[in-house]
Amino acid sequence: MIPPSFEYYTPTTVKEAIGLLDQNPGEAKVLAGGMSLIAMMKLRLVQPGALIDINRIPGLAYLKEDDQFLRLGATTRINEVNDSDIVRMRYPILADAGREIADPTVRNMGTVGGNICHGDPGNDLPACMLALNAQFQAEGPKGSRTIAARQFYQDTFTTALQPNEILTEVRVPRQGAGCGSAYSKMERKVGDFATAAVAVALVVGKDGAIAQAGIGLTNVGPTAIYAAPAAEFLQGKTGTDAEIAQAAELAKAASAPIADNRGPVDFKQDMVRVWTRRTLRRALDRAKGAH
Amino acid sequence: MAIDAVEAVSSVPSHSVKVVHLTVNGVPRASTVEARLLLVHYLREHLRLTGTHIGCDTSHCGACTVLVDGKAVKSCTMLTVMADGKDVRTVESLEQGGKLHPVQEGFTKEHGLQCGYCTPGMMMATVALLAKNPHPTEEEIRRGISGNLCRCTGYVNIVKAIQYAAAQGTAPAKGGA
Amino acid sequence: MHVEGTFETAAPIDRVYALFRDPVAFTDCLDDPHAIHPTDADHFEGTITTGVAFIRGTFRVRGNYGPGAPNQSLTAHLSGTGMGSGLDADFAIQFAAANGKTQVGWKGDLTLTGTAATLGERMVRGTVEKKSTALFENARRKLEGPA
Amino acid sequence: MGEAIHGGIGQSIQRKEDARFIRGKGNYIDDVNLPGMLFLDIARSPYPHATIKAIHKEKALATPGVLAVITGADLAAAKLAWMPTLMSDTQMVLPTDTVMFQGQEVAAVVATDRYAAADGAAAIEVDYEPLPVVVDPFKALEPGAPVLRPDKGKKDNHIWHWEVGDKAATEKLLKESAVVVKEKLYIPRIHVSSIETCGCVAQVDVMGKLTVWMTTQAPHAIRTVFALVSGLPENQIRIISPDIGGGFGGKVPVYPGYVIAVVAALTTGKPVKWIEDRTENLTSDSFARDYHIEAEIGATKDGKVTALRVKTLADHGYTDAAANPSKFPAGLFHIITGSYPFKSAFVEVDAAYTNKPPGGIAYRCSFRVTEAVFAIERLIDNLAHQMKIDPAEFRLKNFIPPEAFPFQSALGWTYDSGNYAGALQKAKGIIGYDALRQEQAEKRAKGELMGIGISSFTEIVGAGPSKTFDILGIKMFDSAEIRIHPTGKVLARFGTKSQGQAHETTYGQILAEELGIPVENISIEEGDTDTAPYGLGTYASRSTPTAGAAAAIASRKIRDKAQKIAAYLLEVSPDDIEWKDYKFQVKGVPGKSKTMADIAFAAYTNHPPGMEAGLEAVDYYDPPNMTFPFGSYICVVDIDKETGQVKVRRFVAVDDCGNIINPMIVDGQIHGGLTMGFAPAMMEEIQYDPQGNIRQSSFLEYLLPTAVETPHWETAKTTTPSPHHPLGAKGVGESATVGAPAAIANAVVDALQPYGVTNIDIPITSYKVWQAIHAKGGP
Repeated sequence: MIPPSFEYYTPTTVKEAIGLLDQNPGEAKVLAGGMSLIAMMKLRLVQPGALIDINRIPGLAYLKEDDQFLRLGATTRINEVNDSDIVRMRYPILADAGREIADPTVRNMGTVGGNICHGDPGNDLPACMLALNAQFQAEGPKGSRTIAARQFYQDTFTTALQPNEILTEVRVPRQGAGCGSAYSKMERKVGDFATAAVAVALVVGKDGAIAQAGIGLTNVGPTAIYAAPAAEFLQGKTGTDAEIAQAAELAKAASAPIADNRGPVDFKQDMVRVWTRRTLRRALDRAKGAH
Repeated sequence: MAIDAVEAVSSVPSHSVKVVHLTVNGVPRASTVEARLLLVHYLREHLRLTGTHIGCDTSHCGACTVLVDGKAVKSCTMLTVMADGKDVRTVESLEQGGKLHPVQEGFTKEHGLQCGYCTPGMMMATVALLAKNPHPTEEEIRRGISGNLCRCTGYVNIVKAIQYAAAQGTAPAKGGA
Repeated sequence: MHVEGTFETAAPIDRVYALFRDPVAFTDCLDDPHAIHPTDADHFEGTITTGVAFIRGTFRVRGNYGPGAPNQSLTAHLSGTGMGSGLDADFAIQFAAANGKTQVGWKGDLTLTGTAATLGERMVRGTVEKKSTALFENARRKLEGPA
Repeated sequence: MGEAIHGGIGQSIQRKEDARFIRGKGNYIDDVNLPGMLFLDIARSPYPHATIKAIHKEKALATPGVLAVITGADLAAAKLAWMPTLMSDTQMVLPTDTVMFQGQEVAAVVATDRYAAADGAAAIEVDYEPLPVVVDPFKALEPGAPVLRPDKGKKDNHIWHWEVGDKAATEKLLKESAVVVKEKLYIPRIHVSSIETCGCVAQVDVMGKLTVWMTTQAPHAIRTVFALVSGLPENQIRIISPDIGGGFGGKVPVYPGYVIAVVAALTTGKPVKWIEDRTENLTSDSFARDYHIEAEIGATKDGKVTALRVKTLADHGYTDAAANPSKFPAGLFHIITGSYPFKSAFVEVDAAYTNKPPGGIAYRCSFRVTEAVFAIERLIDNLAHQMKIDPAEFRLKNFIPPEAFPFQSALGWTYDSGNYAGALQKAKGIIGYDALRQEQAEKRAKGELMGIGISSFTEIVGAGPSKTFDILGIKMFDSAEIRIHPTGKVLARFGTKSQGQAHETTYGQILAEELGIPVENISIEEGDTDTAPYGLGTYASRSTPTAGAAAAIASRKIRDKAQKIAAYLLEVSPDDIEWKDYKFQVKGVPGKSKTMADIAFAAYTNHPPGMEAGLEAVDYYDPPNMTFPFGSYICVVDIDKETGQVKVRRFVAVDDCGNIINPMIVDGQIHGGLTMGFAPAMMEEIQYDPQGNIRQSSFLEYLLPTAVETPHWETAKTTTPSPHHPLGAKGVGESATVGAPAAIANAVVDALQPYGVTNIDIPITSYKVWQAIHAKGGP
């Protein structure tokens, strides 16, 4: 399997990269880890006229936490997220997801930005970002703007990012006391796209009531799905079995899977229900442990 | 037999050819390559380092696993130009001065290979795994090599081979040996 | 994959029929880049570049008009290959005049084979609906616009 | 007996071949690199069934680096557009007018390198007229179905009907049986997916000699087929099978790409390489299984099996290219009476054409034995469940007893030896069967799903005796040629071809044992038709039963001559010499002896007057019977009721493959075989949608198990030698692949007994289990 020819550019600044995107409208693709893009090019499903390799831009690979956010640079490798003590301690949802993305070798190349911008409903980080209510920093010819994760995913392989924009930073609201998050992925084997996967981020008050809830779903719709009704339902609830079961039903209702080799629609919807229930319980236990 | 044939013409657009400088198994290399040239083809066909294999073409099987700056990557899904300026290690670098790498020893002593086709990639993934986690549990080993498919061994003896290497202690992955 | 829809336009039925019976005018309603030319009264060919977001390729297409009755109905078949895939579509369009307006009802059946079908399954379905709906919406706008 | 010879039979010595593999110095097909070598790539059909209106080469020929385009029309001019299959059917090399399956070769592009060739193949433009597609073999046989092979003068899609056994007696016995269980089982189409795909390098030298390096498990048979198809003299054809990155049967057939590459080499005068990519491998190479089985067995009221009846529909794709022995269109499917003394049995198989690629047996299985074992072992479990008898107890009650061997099966096989109860009792002991049943009862009371499954299989390998086994008329013997050099070092060559089975090691161990020469002094060669003796190759677990036997017999021929030389050197009569402790000794005078090395030297320097010099022998071994390895496997599964996810908790495999040459290597073969039994039971399947699109065209969808999904195998042995094999060995490569699926499926069905489930077709996906549970009201 051989990719078609393309022009290859290695900008050293974000500005230069944006310029190159501007000069090749409709032709250019940003190359980060390349784990999805290069495979699709080898299958000749994607034939970009130009690849803009952003791996040579200094300062795009980082993971740091300030009092507001966990900040992830676009070219931060998935394994760097998995290996971070900050993530393991306060953002377990990202460690859960990171361990389930592709396989350990692919995760050495795969990037946070790529996983988020590719727009494949099977990518695992988008649902986490929806649950965590993350923000994405985008740079374009007219400067920079912030896009809420919950406004980012428009359709399969289609995001709010303009063709001449580059995602530079992912901002996850700082998780602290009372925060509990988890990601569960049902897959046929290591490296598969999810049959169904559920991301949950909760903030539980000292009174034991859920102050904030976020629920994201992977690969059960044209994009990653934010299950708003389920999340809103949980506001103020303490997370009894009945409440969690109810939220799981609402998440199921929010899913819109298609039948494929992983199973038919009714099965996938039921898996959304089951895994939402289980993941909510895990997140709730973690939140209680975080007080 | 009469078949339609022509003289080969050859022309490539300017920005689709690049000069790369990288170190392969300790040897500095400078090469002019097509931007689309996959790292695995650069190693196998330009440098004739044929120990690195191609199995699935889509980054699922790991037969093409090599180390780039000490990290295991699938060279069938990486462009040679992406490795510009980096240190690449292949299976050919494991044996040093006639001494087998503990991972090579483990694979033969524990019968961790049969047809041998996945073995170089499997061993390079193992070198990276042990560099990160020198004393993995069986569960950690099985997860650690889950990016590499073997069709012959059923993995039982590969796990033993890796445990053997871990018991010997291995050099840091960066050196590859 | 089956798609269908209806629309109403103030344009007179003969003009509506004429638009869909003209392969160039009809395919000009596609949002995707294309170059279609007639080869005789009923047949046409050319290229259409289409896909899902950045997953796109150019298809070599050949088409022809099938049985139909002027200002009442027409059928068209389109078949092409590209991206290691095959694309076959059959359209059936009904026209009816009602209180000075023209009712248009359309049905399409699309079959994908090859790479697009085997690898693209997770992506293709929604797109086909969007594109065909857009095709006829563009036709409606064109008819409402200046003749 | 004194001290064992180093590397003799029964020793777990390390493998010779590892020395190159662990250094990345194997020589696989894509490593073959010749000066001026060109590369060939193939354009393939997106349509499963279509008429080719036109093939436009212009853009391909204009692609930088492209030298030539080859189409079916070009081949037809040389009468090479079609080739015969091993089952006397015909297969397209390149189509002249019609494509029959998605992914079929349509045109080939020859270029200066593989990148240019790929661009050229992508630039080939073809005008197709789609034709109606036949995907379902049952629909294929309905009246009015589109006829796929009018070129063969066919009026329907029925290929052949085959039957064996006593129909009337079987029906009578089933009627009289107190209990009869019946089940429909689909053994899905799967793909062997060796990690190395197929490929070749074809070269024609100035003398007009054709050399083809290719991924083949049967180089000699391939040479003969090439000679017959191309008309080239066989002495002008040399097939070299280099190191092979896994075969498992997928590298037995002749694929169109090989033939096209040869044509390209002949026409360009340059060496031409063709290497498949994974999608080409999955969509066009030989498949396995695809058997729709309807089976029923009966038993008396006290639980003794009576009769077996099986009706099967085989989906062969667009041509019958199964690599079976010629006289066995359904392979050895009639081993289906398994480990049980059925009084009567009747089996019939019908084969149908569909718009799919050809094949049939290429998945580590000796000719349809997996289908047979799966069917009988699944039904035995269902019968036990229905009669409320523990499945282990039911088997022990019914097994063919050890004293009954050699045993004549109801369908005509003569089983050589067996101790079925011994293997099952050992497996029960290792896994703690009774305690597990206890745990299961407790779990069931709590509503938890745990299952225990057994498979007590009987294999049939070592094809085969010349009276019944041939391929295209060539008898299925195999061969060994041994030369001992003056210094006592050995070069031996074989007609088989290792693909990971370590022939260089195990054949060496047989020779070490038989010749009394340490294994490090023995070199083994295979795979070059110019040097190795003719043989049918390595598949169907036949190497040890055939070539292994040839190694022993040829060694003994050498010993006979050596004994005479020893007598001459020791100045006694040959009758006074005995072969003892790996030496020729004068009977009763242990001090007076000669080693094989002494004799080898004498054979070239001081051989007896009247005797010809040298010390070598050849044997073409024609096995008197098949060998019948067996075993008992027990699998324990836990099931997540809500998600349908199945976890194999434990799997114990007790195998009996007769005497063992290298225990370490045999265990490795069993581990691999078990994994290739687990894979189709739980994960792998090739499916086609109603439009004829393949649904698994890459490893993203065709699911090979990783180390994470694969269970931790537990293995053990019993030893029941084959009475007719010179070493008492039986062969082992495929036993585990054949035996494992039923154990896993039985465990799942056992777990689902509370839901009254009698069958879940493999692969057992979470969805199928979820569905079975929900069909009965949910968890």
